[in-house]
Amino acid sequence: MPSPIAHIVPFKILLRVFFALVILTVLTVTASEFNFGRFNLFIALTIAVLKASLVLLFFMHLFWDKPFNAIVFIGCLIFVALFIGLALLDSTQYQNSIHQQQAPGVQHKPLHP
Amino acid sequence: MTTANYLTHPRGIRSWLLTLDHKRIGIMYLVSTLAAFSLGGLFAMIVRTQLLSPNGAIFTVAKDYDHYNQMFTLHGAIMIFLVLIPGVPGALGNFVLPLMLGARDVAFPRLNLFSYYLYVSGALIVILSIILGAVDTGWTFYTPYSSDPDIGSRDAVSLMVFGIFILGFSSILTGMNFIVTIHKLRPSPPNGMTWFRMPLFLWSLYATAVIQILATPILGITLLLLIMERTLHVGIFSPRFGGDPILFQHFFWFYSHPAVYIMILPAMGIMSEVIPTFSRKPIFGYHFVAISSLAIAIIGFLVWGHHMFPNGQSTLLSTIFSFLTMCVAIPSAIKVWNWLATMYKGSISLKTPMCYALAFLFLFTLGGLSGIYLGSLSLNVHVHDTYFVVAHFHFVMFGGTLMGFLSGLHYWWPKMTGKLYNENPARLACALIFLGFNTTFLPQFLLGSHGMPRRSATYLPEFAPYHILSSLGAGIQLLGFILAAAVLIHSLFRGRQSPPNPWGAATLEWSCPSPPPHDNFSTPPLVGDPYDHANLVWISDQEGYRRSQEPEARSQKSQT
Amino acid sequence: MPNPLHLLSQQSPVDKFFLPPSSSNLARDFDWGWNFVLGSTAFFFMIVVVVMCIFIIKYRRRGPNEQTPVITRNIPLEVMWTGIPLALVMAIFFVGFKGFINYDTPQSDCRPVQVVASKWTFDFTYPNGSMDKNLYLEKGIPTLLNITSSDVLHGVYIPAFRTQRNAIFGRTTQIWFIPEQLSPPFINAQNPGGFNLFCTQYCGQGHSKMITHVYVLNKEDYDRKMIELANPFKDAATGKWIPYVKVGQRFFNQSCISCHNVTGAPGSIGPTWKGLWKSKVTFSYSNVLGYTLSPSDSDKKWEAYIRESVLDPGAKIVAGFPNSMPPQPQFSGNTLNDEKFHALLAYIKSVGSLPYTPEFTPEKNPDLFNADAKHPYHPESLAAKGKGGQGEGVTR
Amino acid sequence: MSTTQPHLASHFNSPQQQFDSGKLGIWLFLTTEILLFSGLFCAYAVYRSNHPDIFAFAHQYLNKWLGALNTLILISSSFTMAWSVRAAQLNQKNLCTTLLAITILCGSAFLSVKYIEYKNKWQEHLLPGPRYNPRELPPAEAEALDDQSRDRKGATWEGGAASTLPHGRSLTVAALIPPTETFRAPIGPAGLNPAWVDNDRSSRFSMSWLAPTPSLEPEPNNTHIFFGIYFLMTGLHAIHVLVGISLITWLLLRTTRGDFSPQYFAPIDFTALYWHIVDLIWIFLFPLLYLIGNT
Repeated sequence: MPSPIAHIVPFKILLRVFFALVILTVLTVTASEFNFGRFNLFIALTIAVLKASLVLLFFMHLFWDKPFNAIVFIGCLIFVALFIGLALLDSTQYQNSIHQQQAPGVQHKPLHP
Repeated sequence: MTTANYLTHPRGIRSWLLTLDHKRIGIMYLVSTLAAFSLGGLFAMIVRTQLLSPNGAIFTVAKDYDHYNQMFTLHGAIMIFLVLIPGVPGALGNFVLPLMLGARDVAFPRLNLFSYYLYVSGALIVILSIILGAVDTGWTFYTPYSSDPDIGSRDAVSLMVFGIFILGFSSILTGMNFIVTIHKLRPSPPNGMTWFRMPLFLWSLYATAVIQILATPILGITLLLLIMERTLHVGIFSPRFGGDPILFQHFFWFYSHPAVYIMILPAMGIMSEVIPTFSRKPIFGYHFVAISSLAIAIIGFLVWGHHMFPNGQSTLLSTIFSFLTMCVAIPSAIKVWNWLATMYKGSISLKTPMCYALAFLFLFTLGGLSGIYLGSLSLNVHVHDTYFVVAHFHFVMFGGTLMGFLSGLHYWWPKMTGKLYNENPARLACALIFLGFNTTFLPQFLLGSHGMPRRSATYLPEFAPYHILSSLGAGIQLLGFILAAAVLIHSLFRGRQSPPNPWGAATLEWSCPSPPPHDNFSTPPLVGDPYDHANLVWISDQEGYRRSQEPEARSQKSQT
Repeated sequence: MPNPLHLLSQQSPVDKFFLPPSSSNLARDFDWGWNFVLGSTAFFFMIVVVVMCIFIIKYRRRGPNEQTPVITRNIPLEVMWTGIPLALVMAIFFVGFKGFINYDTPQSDCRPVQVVASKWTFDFTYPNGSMDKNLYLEKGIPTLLNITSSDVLHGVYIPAFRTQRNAIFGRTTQIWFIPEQLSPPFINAQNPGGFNLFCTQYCGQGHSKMITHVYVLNKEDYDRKMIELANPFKDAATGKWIPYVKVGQRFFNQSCISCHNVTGAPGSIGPTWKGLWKSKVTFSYSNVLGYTLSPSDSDKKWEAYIRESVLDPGAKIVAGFPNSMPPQPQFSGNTLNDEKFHALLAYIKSVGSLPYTPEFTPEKNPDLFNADAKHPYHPESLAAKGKGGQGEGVTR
Repeated sequence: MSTTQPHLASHFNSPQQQFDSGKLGIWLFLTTEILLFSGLFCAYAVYRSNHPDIFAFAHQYLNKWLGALNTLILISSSFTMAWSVRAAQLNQKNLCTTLLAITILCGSAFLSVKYIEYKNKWQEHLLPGPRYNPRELPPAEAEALDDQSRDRKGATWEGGAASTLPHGRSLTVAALIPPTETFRAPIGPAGLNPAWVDNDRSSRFSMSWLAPTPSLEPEPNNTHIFFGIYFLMTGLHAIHVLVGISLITWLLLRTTRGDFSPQYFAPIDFTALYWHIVDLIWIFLFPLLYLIGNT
């Protein structure tokens, strides 16, 4: 068998990562039952980031791959964060000058006013 | 007797339309972008003739101002999306990149052909949308004018936006192709080409590809959301359905400012090739020029807010973007200084590519410096959305990218077609274009600072003299372009046969025969220092240069 | 004590060449910043051009094989031409930032004027509630413009004050300034005087015609103008009452002229008013099914049609014209506005060459013409008298 | 094609260089996919941070359990896909084909669950823009449709109702778009909450134990924005799942034809990477849209 072109992921790792993902999903759903106030979003996002990094590192074998592929992906995340961050920062800054009204194009009887 | 080269080797239309050869795809891109350029130029001439008189020379009645609005919108959209963005990377980049790398082809030839056909289908959809009711929203498609058919534009906006959506994919795939080619197909040791022995045109194409990969998807999602907004009133961008038009401007400019760096970086790369060759001197500060290409690409993503200072952006963000805009001016300044230093103590021959390069230096410096007015906050408030902005971006896009494109076209024309054009009429054309350009756009700086808003079909009588001068300049430019085209076409039929290396350049593409064979290099070329002109000897009977002694295979005499 | 640096920015010949007259507090700081940036950029541009020309002439190629020295790197030179431009642009950033903070933070004691930009006209509402298409300011009094739009994006740009802001639907943006120079006076329709106020954000067909005028008046003229705006029927200077047709014509010249015309020439955005009264009109759309209007219809029906077309233009659209007229709220709401509508109606009738005699004239019943009196035929007064009905319109 | 190594393109020197180039190419493509979705995440972030009440109110119409089921489906399909890449590398052809088939099944299951949710949203008129018109919750208060359906039914002219400006000056803008189809009288509750369903409505599919608890606090302005973002995000994601399924069926055909070998398995590996990114985006979509709960 000539030397493999790419690394072959051992089956045990695949299985363990799958179970980890299932457990994390169950965890995040139960976590959303309780009311932690502002932390709900924080918990949900950290669990999602954990699951995402599991999928990235093992299912997409970034762990054993050439490091440049990982640099490409992280660079992309940096620019996503830059875009969302600055657009969000600006929109929160000028919210007070927006007339908080029901959009004139969408009129319907508001539920139990 | 022409040996089997890429132009003649496989005969017939099918061999051209289904070719995987990067050189043929480059030629097809060249023809399509020049056709789109003439269409865009036609709209420009209509705009300039309309502005000859204060109440409009063509559309004099209020009902017809719509047609003027369509003209400047189509001029903007076609020039930017069909000519400037795919132009240099598509036409010259595709042709020259593998040759400069010493590779046989780009990494994914089929993907290269597919992105060309994406470009053609996108262009056809854009032209179809012109026929079905040309768009009159401006090339920026600001909502709610573009997203509410009842209070805004009733024309085929969705179709035009879908066409540009497809063009975006062509741009992404070209960028991906270039990045993978530069990373994986460089000649490996023993006569390897390390990153800092690569010609600077490849550095700038690499930086452009990075921007294309990271910015164009945002244009994709913005246009998709605009179509959704226009058809289903989803309510993200249109304020009458609860949306926020400033959010659209953030989405749009996050792509469109890096897009202006997609346009200028390849032209800067061509300058870094042309100026050393025609000064017979290695480029000054190679590392600084190479790194500043990447610096422009990265910082280019941080400055998009300077398009929105008085548009309702918050004070905090305007300050942040103004500060970052000032930082993005520095790498361009470094490049200009380094090109000037390259010419110091050189042996400068004013062949046509060098004439266009010097025109580029003059116009791009003026354009860049006028950008500083627009970058500083309180000055921007007075000249925002006036003709000052129109003059600024024409100086940088036309004076920068187009002058670079023409310089590159004349520089690689002998390599592409194997024919030499005659110099004097070509230089006259360059002078005409340069003179016409200055007469057109210098008065517009004054129009803008005196407060004339852009995109208006009519104007107050006090602005009339500037506009007449400007329209006159447009006529001179038209003559210049016709003459330049005539010279190049004439050389196709009756030009002299070109030697492999007519200009005495040291990069790899000049070591293969002039119209290169199908597989570029019969034997893998020896990679030397890309700017070492010393051992190139002029052979008068061939009218070309030849290496006096081969570069040592992979000597450590790297860039001192 | 004026900032000494501002002495630089008296309108020197260079300023006159580059900039419009500077007549607000913002303009003074702006001019100083503009001259500073103009000087520094021109200096650097000269360096590049002169150096380039010297090199071209001095080092022109003598022969094809001419050898040149191998100079490829000089770190101190690179640092120098990175540092100096960086310092310069940072200084320019600070100049811009200082002016922007002043532009962006209004003074507390500003006189608010509400600006509503709609497709192709501006409506300025003054503190005394009256509304006009031109902006009247008092010299030396800080004024705050609260800008909003009623449809697409517009821009409010006054070059003479060096200030600009976009108008966005559903949002109020602000600009403020202190006018410091009297504006050229109004002469006639051809040269209206005043400073120009442009719309800079592209807003469709009439974008290039969306220009109005800013008049900076001294205290007496300003107060007289405010009274006149409050009651357009009385000539503030002579105190005499102005005939209806003249008042109607002034309303037409202010805003309706940007889309309609009275000469009957083709090609205007809206239908022409020449011979409109009691003419043959066909509709491409009407909110009442089967609605027709013919010359034989009664005055009452015609007036109801014109009143509805002014207050809610989208209700009935004349064939061949777009539905792009914004509503004109200044012709409804109280007696004075109703009477303004009748003045406009009188002008429309007079354009149709029909003699017109108003039922209520300011001389006969002056109390009717102060801003808050209720019109006898106004729906509320009719309802109060128990007549009810949708205010079928007023027999004239 | 050089005869010595099958599937080696002419301009590459070795299969390793070809595979590495392909891998870098697919990673760059995945970057563009992430950036494409980042536009939608940015819209989500902007509207949630500025109008948190809309998201708190509108999450009642989303069924958390169906979302969780979908997440599990996609995770398992991601697992079988990764496993099929391993099988291809070890030349286990039958295992690879079965795993690809399972992945396609999971993808289709995901799409059918999405279909159920969309059908319910369509019936309840929880749609983006002017078609958004949810019904009164408790049946007792459901009153007859007021004279909302103007006589301009089907009119193409559109405008907006009075928008109050800060200075109290009301500016009448032409009337609103009437929704294209008229409504039947609002009876029965919104959302999947059969507890209030009166018996004559024939809802063939009722999961009473799955329903979220409806919120009764007053509806904030512009709740249709939530459904605009919801349909855009899940719609674009569903399109990507559809593309993924068709790619994997194409792979299935090629594996049955025996194209792949340990030396040449790039198409499976790259399609697997694409499928993982689609799963990755859903991993972020699920908590952001379904688990808003009580922030």
